This record gives sequence, C-alpha cells and structure tokens, in this order.
Amino acid sequence: MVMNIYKPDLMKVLQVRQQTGDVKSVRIAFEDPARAAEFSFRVGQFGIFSAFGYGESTFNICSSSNWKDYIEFCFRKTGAVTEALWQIEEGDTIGFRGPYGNSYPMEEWEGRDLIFLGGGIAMPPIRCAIWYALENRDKYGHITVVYGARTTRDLVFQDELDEWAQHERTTIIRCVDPGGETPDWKGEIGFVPNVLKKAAIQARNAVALVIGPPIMIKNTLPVLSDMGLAERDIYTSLENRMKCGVGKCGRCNCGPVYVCKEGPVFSLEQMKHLPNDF
Amino acid sequence: MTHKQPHPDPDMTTFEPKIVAYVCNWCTYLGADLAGTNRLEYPPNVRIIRLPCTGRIDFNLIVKAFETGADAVLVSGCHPGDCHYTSGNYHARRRWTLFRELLDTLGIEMDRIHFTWISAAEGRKWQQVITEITEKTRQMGPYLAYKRICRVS
Amino acid sequence: MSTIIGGQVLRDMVNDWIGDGKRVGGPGYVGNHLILYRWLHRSDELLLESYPRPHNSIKEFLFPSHEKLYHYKIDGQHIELSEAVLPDAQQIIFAARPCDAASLPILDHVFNWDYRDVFYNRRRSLTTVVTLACQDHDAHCFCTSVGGGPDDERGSDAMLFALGQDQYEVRCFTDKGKALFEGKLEESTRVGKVGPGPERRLDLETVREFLKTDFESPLWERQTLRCIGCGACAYNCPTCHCFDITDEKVGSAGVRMRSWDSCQMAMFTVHASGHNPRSRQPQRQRQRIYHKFEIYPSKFGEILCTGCGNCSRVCPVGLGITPVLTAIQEEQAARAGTGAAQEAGREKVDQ
Amino acid sequence: MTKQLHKVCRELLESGKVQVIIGYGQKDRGQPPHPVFITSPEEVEGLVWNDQCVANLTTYLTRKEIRALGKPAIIVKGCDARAIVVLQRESQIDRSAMVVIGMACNGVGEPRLAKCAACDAHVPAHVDITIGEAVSEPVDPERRYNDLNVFMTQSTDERMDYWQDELERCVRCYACRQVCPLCYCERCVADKNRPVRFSTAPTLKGNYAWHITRAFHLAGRCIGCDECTRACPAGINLRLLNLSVARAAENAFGYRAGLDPEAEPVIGSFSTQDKESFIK
Repeated sequence: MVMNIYKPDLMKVLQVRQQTGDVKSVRIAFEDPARAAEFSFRVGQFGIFSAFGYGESTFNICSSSNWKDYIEFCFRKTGAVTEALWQIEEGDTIGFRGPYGNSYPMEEWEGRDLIFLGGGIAMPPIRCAIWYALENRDKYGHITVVYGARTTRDLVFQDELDEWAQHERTTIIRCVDPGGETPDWKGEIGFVPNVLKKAAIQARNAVALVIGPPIMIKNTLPVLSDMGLAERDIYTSLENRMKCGVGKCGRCNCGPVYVCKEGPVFSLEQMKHLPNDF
Repeated sequence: MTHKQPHPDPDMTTFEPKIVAYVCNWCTYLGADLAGTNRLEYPPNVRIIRLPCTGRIDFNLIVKAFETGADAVLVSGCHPGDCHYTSGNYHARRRWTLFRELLDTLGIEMDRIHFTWISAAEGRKWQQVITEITEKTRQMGPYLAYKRICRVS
Repeated sequence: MSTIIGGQVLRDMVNDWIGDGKRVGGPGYVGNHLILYRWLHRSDELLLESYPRPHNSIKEFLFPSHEKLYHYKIDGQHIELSEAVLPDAQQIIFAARPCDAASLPILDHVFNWDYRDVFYNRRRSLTTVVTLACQDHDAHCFCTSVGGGPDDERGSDAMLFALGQDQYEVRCFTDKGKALFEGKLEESTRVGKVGPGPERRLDLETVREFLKTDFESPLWERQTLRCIGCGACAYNCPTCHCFDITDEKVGSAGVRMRSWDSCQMAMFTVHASGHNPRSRQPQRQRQRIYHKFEIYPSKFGEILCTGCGNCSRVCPVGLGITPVLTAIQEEQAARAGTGAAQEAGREKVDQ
Repeated sequence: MTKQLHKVCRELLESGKVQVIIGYGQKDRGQPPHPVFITSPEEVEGLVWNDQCVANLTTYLTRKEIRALGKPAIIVKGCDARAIVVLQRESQIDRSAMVVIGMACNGVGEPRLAKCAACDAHVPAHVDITIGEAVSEPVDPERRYNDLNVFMTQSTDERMDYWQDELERCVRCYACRQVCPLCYCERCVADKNRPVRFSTAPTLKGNYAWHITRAFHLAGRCIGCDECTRACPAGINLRLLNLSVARAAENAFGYRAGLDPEAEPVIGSFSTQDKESFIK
C-alpha cells in the first residue's frame, strides 16, 4: 500500500479536560484497531493533530508511552486550529500524524537524578517523562519537579502534581510569578530560576530537562550550571514552527538540523552547534 | 488552455438559479420580512445573508458567493440618507462604483450582480426585485465560467 | 558515430505524444517576450532556439505549485478520508535546460530521506526528461560555478545538440531516453555544437568557509537590505522545495493541499506565540544561502543549486544568489589580504 | 545629471541632514541598476542615474530594516514621487523627516515601459530637490487609459478566457505585493487565517480572489508606477487591473491618486451627490 506520509490516522476523542481558562487536555484513541495495536512512541516525541476544515498543529504527546489504550495532548487556544480543537467533545473524530521527532534519552538517564523544570504551558511535554520515570521508579534516582506558571489558575495537571508528590524520593515544587498567588497558596512564589536556586537541590548525579518560554530557559541555564550540571546533562525541547513533521517542508530547519527530525529534544551541548536562529 | 465557455442551454425549466442576497439589517432585511408578513410570494432561490450595513458588505463577499456556486448576487441596503449608521451606504456606493469596473475588466458577467436600495417599507419592491433577478438568471443559465474557475483548481 | 534527428520529426513526435494522452511540458512564449515552461497543447508552441533559458523551472512538472494530498468528508462526528488521485499519464519534459534537469537528482534526496514522498516519486517515475544543450547564456547564468555546464548530463534521459538547419544530434543516456527515440534516429558522423557556458566566477570553497564562520557577519545585513521579501526567487528556482500544507473546506467536504512556500516570506517561521526567529529580511536571505550552500550539502552531499540564475533573473531588485556570493568572495579575499585585496578595494565603492 | 546627483547627495550626507541615501547602484555594468543604500559620503560615487532605473524606491520607506538606518534621502522619478504623497496622506511616513530628490525623467526601461507612453509626470512634484529638466504636459484620460480601452473592446467571454489563462500562471509569490510602496500592511489579509478570506493555494479560484483583493485594496490609492507588472515573474499584465480601478475613480469622482497631498482619499470619503446609475 503506497504510504501517503501526509495522511493522518483518524482518532476518536475519549475525554476532554479543561485544565485552565485557555488550556485543555484531550485523550484520543485510534479508530482503526490494527493501527492502535501497532502504534508505539517514546516519551518526548510529538505529533501533528488535525482539526478538519481548519488545519493541523504540532503538540507533544503528553501521555506516558506505557499507556496503551490512549494518547493525550494538551493545547492552548491561540489560533485557528486550536480554536477549532477547543470545540471538540467526547465522540468526535480528529486526525493525528506521528510520532515524529527524537525523544528523551530515558535509557541514558537511568541511574541519574532527574530535575524537571517546566514553565506555563510547557508542563505537558514534561508530564510524559515524569509518568514514565515514576512507572520505572527503581531505574531513576531522586526526581525533582519545579513547575511555575504566571498565576495559580494557569497551573496545568494540578491533580497529578499532588499524586506525584505521594511517590517516594520525589519532590514537587510549584511556584507562581510574584502577584499571581492566591491567599491560600501553599507553594513557592517567584520565577522558576529563583525557586530552583532557593531549593538548593544537590545535583551531583543529576540530569535536567528545561521546557518553557525562551526567557525562562535563558535564566535557568546559568542556575543549572552553577549547580554543577554539565552542558550535556541539560536538555530542552525546541518550539520551532512545523508543518510536515517529516523533514520535507523546510520550515523547522535551524542550522544543520531539521528540528522535526533531529529534534526537538536537544542537549545544551548540541544546541551550541546551532546558530542563534530558533 | 482555452476555456471556451460552451453556450449554456440546459433545459430552461429545470435550472434553478442560486441567488445570494447580502442585505443590510435595518432596511432591506426588514423589507424582506415585511414581504413575508404580507404573504407576498417570491421565488425561494434567494439565500439571504444579513449584515449590519451595506458599508460592511465587503467586496470579497461577492467573490465568495460566486466561489461557492452562486449564479447571481444581490447587494441591497438602505436608501441614501436612511442609513442607520448615517453614511454606510454612501461609502458602499462609492466602493461598488469602483468595484463593478474591476469585475467588468476581469470578464465577470455584470448582469449577474445587482445593487438596489430597498427600505423597510418596500416589501413589494423586494418581491419584485427577487422575482426579476430569478427570471433573468434563469434565462442566463448557471454561471459556468466561475464554476469552471473553482472546479479547475 | 552519432545519431541525429530532424526538427520536424521532433515536432511530429511531440504531437504524437500529446495525441496519445501523454503530457508534454516545454518552453514556450508567454506574451511576446517572456519564455516559460508550460504544458504544451501543440508542438508549434515549443521554442527551441535563440534564448538562454526560461524564467521558471521544470519543478512545476514534478513538484507542482499546488497539489491535493487527500480528501475528507465530515458527517456528524464521523470523518471519512480518501486518497487524492495520483497522476498516471506519462510525462515528457521536452527541451529542458541541463541546469533544470540537474535539479532532479538533487531533489530526490530530500523527498526520499527517511519518509518517502509518494507524490514526487510518482511524477518522477512517470517523467522522461529530454534536455537541449545550451548554445548561449546570459549574465545571470553560473552553472559552471556549481559543478554544472551547458551539456551537464545529470538528470537527463536524453539530450539534444543543435546542428543547425533544424537538425539535432541526440544522445540517449537512460533506457527511458532510448525508448523514447526508438527507431526515430539516423546514423551520422556529425556532432552537435555546445555553447562555451558562463566563465567560472564563484568559488564555492571560499563561500563555504565564510558560511562556516560568519553567521553573525554584518555582510548579511549590508548585502541583502534591498530584498523585499517576495517568493519570486524561490518559486522560479529548480531546487527550492519548501511548501505549506493548507486545508480548504466547502460545505461538509474538503481537501488538504500542499502549495509552494518560501523561507523569504515573513510568516514562514513565526511561532503561535508570535515569536519569530527570523523576523528581519536579511536573516531570511541568509537562511536561503545557508540552506543551499551549507546545510543541504552537509546533509545530502549535494549543493541545492544548479546555477540556472533564475533567482537574479526574476528578482525585482537585482538580488539572488550571485550578488551575495560575489560579495562573500570579496570579503574573504579582502580578509586574506591577498593580491585580490586591491581589486576588492575597487569594488568597495558599492555594495 | 549624475554629477549633480553625486554633489547633492555628498552634501546631504556630509551635513548630517540625512543618514542614508536610497538610490540606484550598478556595480556590474551587465546587470540593470538596483536599489542601494548609501550611508557614507565616499560611497556616493556608486550612485547612478540612467533610463534603466525602473524600481520604485519608495517601497523601502515603510520597512523597519531601512527605517533603522536613520533619516533618509530618496531618489524618485515623477511616478514614484506620487507614492510619497499617498504615504504621507495615509500618515505612514513623516514627510518632514526625509529629503526627496526628484529626477527629471523622459521614460525608463528597455523596452520603454508601458506607463511612460502616457506619462504626465516627467518633472516630479512635491519634491525637495529637482535635478535635470524635462517637459511635463497634461495627458488626456483617453490616452492615459488607452491600454485598458483597447482591452475592454473584447467581449466579456473573451476577457474571462484571457484572465483564466493569465491568472493560471500566478504562483502566489506575492512579488506584486512586496514591491508595491502602498502595500505596507503589517500582516496582509492573505496571511491571516481567522477567517481565511480566500484560498492561499495558487489555484485559479485562489488567484482570482487574491488579484481582485490586491487590485481593490489599492482602489483610489494606486499611482500607476507599474512595479507590480514589472516584478511579476509569470508576466501577468496587472497594469490592466490597476488602470480599470483608476479609470473608474477618475471618471466617477474626478480623482487621481498621488497628485494632491490635501485631497480626500476617494474610498475613505463620500459625497451625497455621487452618481448611482447602476443602483436600481
């Protein structure tokens, strides 16, 4: 059968949860059972999701690769496609193409302490890695999650943050930007880089995954270096504009790499070889 | 590739023209409503699209109507001086004066585009305009040239 | 020993091909002075002499400006997908230029690495390319500087060489080429003429050195300020292959379509958040040069340029590849402080 | 004239009155002149002026990359100068923060561009410095719109066939938009997708909608510099569309774009006495 690499799989919407005022997470499953059986992905990969009549958008698959009966993605309402996706309900059909891109090197990270730093809507790409690590708990050392957002209402997957906190050797730190807290807020107040510095996590054998707005990444990297992390142990996921996801349309080309093929996950060391063009 | 338009002579009686009417909310729409309440009969071929004012009827909408298969387009609103927004129809009049020339240059059949003023009290005029346009468009047949433009894509 | 063919025999062959349902694309007049590659209806639209090359490229026949990818139908909550109809008519590109044909092996890489593009591959397999060796060239041609030439065989199935008096020598390189001219050729000893081709003025080694080190150089800003950010260079270039995927729905059915796009367009890399890594036009011009002369070669081993010169031929403000690469070469020469420095100095008067 | 131009530009740069000269350069004699941006007095020798200087440089006045170079002096022909009048009227430029050098012109382009046959702006108007002499005499509308009048003698079907063949070649490279001094929108309606106003694919349907929108968004604004027609790589005669709307504005409202900085824009204003013969 000639493979049309641009044609999506049809997915049935199982569940739609509203996370914040403009962020929803959606669980979908393959309509074609054969595809569902053969489908597998690695945490950190992304997919291209279709709202028929509007277009396609790129989101990380934010469910763990161990969960076989559905995949989940999370999006903020900002454009034509996300506005169309905002209207979907259980039982609707949307399109999905993927999995694309490389993934978190979970095998390499085995035996290391994990530091996850997320900002705002960047929690979904981290969530899949956290669940994967918790499901293989013994393979990983101490897990620290520092997750920040502008206000308490912008925190995504709050129920799961509580659930993660129950696990042993896991520290969950939530923070909101100054002024974004509510009177009964128990978490930290401040930006992720400062909260991370204050938490003074020992990072002798640690690996960090930093995902968030460019400003947060820029300020967090020095803190991580001060904590003694080598550049090859700090990872991030680039947010380039993508269209085809299969290394053809040229949009995500940044220096020597096609971010949709060789990325989006890069270590800081790899990013040194990329020009300042992302 | 010459796009010679075959002379349209489908069976006259069966062809039901599709007419799109962009009407202003304060006058022509009420005029059409009045025609309805007065039980004035007029052909059902017209699809009425209500907009706040003729000033808001963007020229793109006329092109969009032909793109989606309309055989004739009517644009109608308040008589000059009656506009709810005082000058919407004046601006529209200027715009249509220039826009008609552009469409004419492009070879679009100008007798498939109709402009009228119909006030809220002119239910009868609405009936008469729609009947007249439907008959005229039925004579001209479907707008094959624009259908070919959209199908050729 | 060579094989030759008469011009009239060629024109009859073109009419026969069109007659039995094959699609034939070739250069023809548009208006009274512009020459473009187009699908031909009759062979007398074909133009074989007295012009360097058409202003567009044969890319249109293999990677068309718009192409349906798949259809969908929406009824209620259910959606039905259906494949787009792939072409199945044989295609013959006739009297293409060697710098057009040379782009095909280059494009094969990007459309077949990892994921294979069925649309491009289908048209590629249906296509036979007959090129016409160049007799003359104009100020924009620079094929000899990027490894091409007036009789470069890359990508051609057969090549015609003008003999004068409407006679052509034919050299078939592939089975497709031989099959096309089966039984139409006469033995002869005459060998077709080939033009001299443009003299080499660009040295890609020095350019690549510059590209490796000078991403932030002020040269980019100085050289490309006049770029107005249209897509004329990319859309007429034989090797530019970037595209956009759009969705068009009428009523409850629609189609996903791919159309040409260009890194020169302002919105090409803008993020949903509004952040645009390349928000200024010089950055986009830099990306075009990098992708062609540094990124594609390092990834696929081929320069993404065949030196046809269309980018400067169609550029409304006289930019394109040659002016920028020439400026880079002068900058390198000036830096190297070699004898060329004085020559570069004289050029310093103007960008 | 070139000598005079060099002298004027050197003085402007040396006096610090302007930081950049937007003019024409011709580094490689084999190629036509192209826009250049001269920022230092010694580079002034690179400026050229001949009948190949076809580009309308005013398109750079609204670009952020060029504005960043500081106060400009710009070299314009008679037709280009009218774009400055419209840009000023639409408050896109600060006319006082620039020096406009008008060059007398007797027609440009090899072969001579179509617009030059009916040109009534051999001597640029509303400029600060004029170089060279030429005679500007009024041109009657009959001659100004001659190309259009000839085209309009064809029947509606013939015109429709003509445009279907022409617009089929459009590949939506948007050179017509990017080269136009009056197409300065930050984000063009063609680049918006909420809603998608017309198809962005170079289908015939999309091309018709695009060229109608482009020509009509310039209604009563287009000054007839014909850069769009020159820049189009597919050789589509966009001049006819611009002339069509320009002729309508002149016939119906006696309005021509770019002549009078104080005049009310034709689409932006209205008059209760406008004729309406076509409205039933």
